[in-house]
Amino acid sequence: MKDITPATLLGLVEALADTFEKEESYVNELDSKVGDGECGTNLRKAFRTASDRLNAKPPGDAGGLIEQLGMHLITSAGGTIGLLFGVGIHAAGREVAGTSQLQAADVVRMGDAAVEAIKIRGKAEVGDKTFLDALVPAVTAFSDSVNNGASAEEAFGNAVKAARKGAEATTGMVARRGRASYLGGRSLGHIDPGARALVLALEGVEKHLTGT
Amino acid sequence: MKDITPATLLGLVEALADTFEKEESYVNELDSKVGDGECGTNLRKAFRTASDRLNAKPPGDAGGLIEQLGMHLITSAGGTIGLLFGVGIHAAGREVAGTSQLQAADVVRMGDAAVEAIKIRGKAEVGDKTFLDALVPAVTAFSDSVNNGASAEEAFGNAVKAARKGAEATTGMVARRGRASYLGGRSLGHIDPGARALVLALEGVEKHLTGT
Amino acid sequence: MKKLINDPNNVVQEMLEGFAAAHSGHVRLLGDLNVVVRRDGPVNGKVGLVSGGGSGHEPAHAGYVGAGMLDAACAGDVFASPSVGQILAAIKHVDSGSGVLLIIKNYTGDVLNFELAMDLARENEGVSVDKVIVSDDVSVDPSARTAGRRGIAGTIFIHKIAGARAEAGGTLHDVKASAETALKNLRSMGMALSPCTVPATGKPTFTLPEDEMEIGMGIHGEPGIKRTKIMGADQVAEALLSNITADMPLREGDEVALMTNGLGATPVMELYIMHRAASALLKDMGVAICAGYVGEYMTSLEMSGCSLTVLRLDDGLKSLLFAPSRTPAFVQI
Amino acid sequence: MKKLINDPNNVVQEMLEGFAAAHSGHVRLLGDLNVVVRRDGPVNGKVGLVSGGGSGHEPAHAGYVGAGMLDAACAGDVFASPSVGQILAAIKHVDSGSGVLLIIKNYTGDVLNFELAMDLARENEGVSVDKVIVSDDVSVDPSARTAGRRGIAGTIFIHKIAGARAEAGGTLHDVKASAETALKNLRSMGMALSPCTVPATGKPTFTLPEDEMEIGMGIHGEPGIKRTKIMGADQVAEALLSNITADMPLREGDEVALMTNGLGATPVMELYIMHRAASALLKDMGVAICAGYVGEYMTSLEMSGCSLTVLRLDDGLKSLLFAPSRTPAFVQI
Ligand SMILES: Nc1ncnc2c1ncn2[C@@H]1O[C@H](COP(=O)(O)OP(=O)(O)O)[C@@H](O)[C@H]1O
Ligand SMILES: Nc1ncnc2c1ncn2[C@@H]1O[C@H](COP(=O)(O)OP(=O)(O)O)[C@@H](O)[C@H]1O
Ligand SMILES: [Mg+2]
Ligand SMILES: [Mg+2]
Ligand SMILES: [Mg+2]
Ligand SMILES: [Mg+2]
Repeated sequence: MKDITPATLLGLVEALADTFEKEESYVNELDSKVGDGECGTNLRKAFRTASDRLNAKPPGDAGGLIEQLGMHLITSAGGTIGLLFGVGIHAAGREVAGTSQLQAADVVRMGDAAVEAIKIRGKAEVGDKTFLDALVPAVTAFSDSVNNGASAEEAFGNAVKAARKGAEATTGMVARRGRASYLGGRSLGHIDPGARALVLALEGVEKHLTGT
Repeated sequence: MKDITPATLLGLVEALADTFEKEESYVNELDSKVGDGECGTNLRKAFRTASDRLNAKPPGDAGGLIEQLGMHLITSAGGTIGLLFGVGIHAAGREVAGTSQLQAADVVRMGDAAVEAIKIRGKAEVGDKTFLDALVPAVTAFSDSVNNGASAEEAFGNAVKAARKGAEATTGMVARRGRASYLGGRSLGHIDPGARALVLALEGVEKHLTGT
Repeated sequence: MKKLINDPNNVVQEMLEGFAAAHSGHVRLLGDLNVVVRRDGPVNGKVGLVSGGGSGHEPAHAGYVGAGMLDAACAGDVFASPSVGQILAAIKHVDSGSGVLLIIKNYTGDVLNFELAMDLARENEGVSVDKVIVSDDVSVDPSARTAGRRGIAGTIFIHKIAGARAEAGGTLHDVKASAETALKNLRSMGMALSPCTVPATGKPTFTLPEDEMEIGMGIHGEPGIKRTKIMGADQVAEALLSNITADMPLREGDEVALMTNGLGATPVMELYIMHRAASALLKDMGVAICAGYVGEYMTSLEMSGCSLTVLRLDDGLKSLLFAPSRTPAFVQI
Repeated sequence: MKKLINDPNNVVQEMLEGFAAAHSGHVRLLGDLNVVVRRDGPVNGKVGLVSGGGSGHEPAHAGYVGAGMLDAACAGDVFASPSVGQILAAIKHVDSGSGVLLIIKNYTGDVLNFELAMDLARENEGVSVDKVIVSDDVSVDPSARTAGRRGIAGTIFIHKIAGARAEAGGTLHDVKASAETALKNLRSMGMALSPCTVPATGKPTFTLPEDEMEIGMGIHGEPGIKRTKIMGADQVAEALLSNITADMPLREGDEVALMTNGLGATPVMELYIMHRAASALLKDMGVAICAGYVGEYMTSLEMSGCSLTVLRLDDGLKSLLFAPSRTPAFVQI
């Protein structure tokens, strides 16, 4: 795994903006099944704006940069998904504020902080058919892997796998939060777009930080 | 030809209302080619209302009844065609006010009076593609026939034929009055709905008064 | 035909009942005549203003009945002129001795019915009645080859100008003179993206291919001056305004009121985008926009499209335009 | 997709520019933030009122900025909540020291963005901010199984009630209390005949067969409670009102305000026919309608359909509802 330096992170954010540009219509398509069909657009705009703002005035430490990225997403995204990704990223960054060399243990704490912040803001729980259903298993898989002595790279690989599985599982859930909840039982059979988008983001992170 | 008594006339007006009920959608269809597609509806409503009002309080003499019919059409029709038919009928009736036994010579004067009144109100001339292009030849044919010694019945038959020919000829005209005039040259090739409606009315009169 | 109606034959009457229920503070119905009058009318000593026309153009004209605008609005069937009987009743009702001005949109049926009612009111009732005819639609050739230019959304400015003059105590002659000054300075032009359907017939008034629009379309779907591929809002505004200013040249320093009117189904958002474009074009010409009006003032059922109206102002017109009014569809303080 | 627009990505900004041009007497834009504020604001000593939401609901919310209603409206992308940054800027702008109330429609995105802005304004700017969340749409199950009832056209009544209380000098606590009293007495329900198309996607938000309507449809095309064959206006009114009164029983002698709101493409004529039907049903129950509002207050681009809103009134709410207001889309004398 690469060192998580501010420069790496800046590149990562740009890569994520590119990912959501490429996947915009795919994620929109998923959102149109259970929501209003613009989840992909929301993410593309959110990450592009955040990337531009970060590059304009990048903080010097990794923690601060992550926190700042979260705040840019929070303040500029609008909509739901960009803001909630921002809330998680902001909390994660704050958890490691001042740290410039992130260790696997830091990342475990970051994941936990993100999940907690997202739950507080969005009032969703696991099982409500949101991106938490991909994020929570990913965070758990990462920390379990680390606790079992895996390398950061292996652990992250397991996290991505867990996120994929969690996202797939949302297909069998009835939405209880967000726009999809108005559908009631009719949300069954469709994957949650936010969960799928989180998988895309984690895959982007994995690719960028490990080169796979 | 039947005697033109008030009773005959009341029956005639009802018969015309029936005619326009039967022909409503046909005339609407013609109007939809060059106008707003409700000329038939206008006529059906106008004659039905006028017939009801006349029956409620019928004047005692033929002239007065015709004048009254005209006034009912004028005041209650709305739109263009019902009002202008009313203007003509009203002027025709006024021409023979007080007369209870109409002669062929009376009918000649009635026709002239109607044409004049309609031209004054509507500011249209022969050739403008309106029902005047059927009415004017009809009035001329009637008076020519009478002058040539024809019976009232024959003369009216000739009038109807002339009206038919005149109406057909509107197909080759460019409208210069009424809604159709906005079409400019695109009104060419379509018969004028008002002219066709006048033919239907005259045919109704012929059938009712001569039994053919 | 997807419509929120009951019996297609009752739409006008039911609409007016709903209107009277909603605006009972301002207006009431005159019997069952489909005539809407000011609740507090006839106003003693004031010149009475009567307008009306076919229905389907709501809020025109009933929405402009009230203090500072009309005294009565006569509603015909959908897209058909009201009858002489309705107009005559309105004239008789609103006359308080100072005379009555009729504001007529220039369509053959409307002109015939209003003029006949005027003549009957003069002859049989001794009411002093006059008229103005609104023909603001520059998309019609005004020569003798047509029935003349149509009256469209600019009519609302005539209601406002004449209404303010009447409210201020103007005589019939004064009120007509103000209306005529406004008419000379009034031009409009519309366009359509898609047609409307008259409830009673159930058929669209015209058809337009999915990728075309019609420039100059009338408010009953009368033909315009050209069909084109769909253009951007800026280009549409340019097409409409250039026809308006070709007919009424505007000079740097001129002051105008600008109305962007929706035809029924056009999103409010799009009206503002059109208004932006038209405003920018006028500003580029050095023309000052003293008042902007954006919304549905003169509709065509659910037609989609819009019209632009320019009223060139002098000081007199300006003070009449800005005078207060209090009607269901036009409240100004 | 037939639309009067230029670049689909610029619709919100261009719309707001047109809006500011048309209503420059009332409002202005806050930089390039897509935030509309009172021209004469911030008003010294007055509690500031901030609302907003996705665009495409025009005239909501910018049309309600002005004396007696809102101080600022934040416009998000079409059907997407405005951002925290926009809301925060609006809060900071309108605060004159007496605090700020946020009026939020209950959608996940809107609530998240407004609440986050509220927290940041409190923590970082020391502004005293509070909020009310409007959830008037009775077609949503309000249990924990959903994101809760949606905020729809009833929101305009909250703007009016809170705005009047603020204008009258109420404290932040007073203004919130009045808004909450109104919220308790507020219910709405909508229906759709045909969908709208978000400019950026170019696709209809839903599809409905030519002979069907959806009862309970939300203002972004969210699913309602049932699809049925097209019904007459009287039956539609009955379907909507019966759901409203099932949730908020009305008694003989109750007084209400009734709003019949068009979703964008519904002819004004049809709105009045619906209003007639709803008025008649309320009168049959012995309920007095003190105020009727008919028109486009909270649209969904060119969706066709309508919503009914009932606000049950007590004397306090009545005087706040009837207080004067002067905004682009809501003028009352
Ligand atoms: N309360 C919530 N908590 C966490 N995630 C949520 C919540 N509500 C919605 N989401 C996520 O947001 C995604 C939709 O994002 P977006 O399209 O921006 O929302 P919207 O368009 O409804 O505002 C959903 O797929 C879901 O994963
Ligand atoms: N100025 C006119 N003078 C005489 N007849 C006219 C005139 N204008 C129109 N018409 C007749 O009226 C007919 C249309 O009637 P109608 O459908 O009631 O008119 P509209 O719907 O345009 O008001 C035309 O076919 C024509 O015969
Ligand atoms: Mg979405
Ligand atoms: Mg016609
Ligand atoms: Mg007609
Ligand atoms: Mg959204």
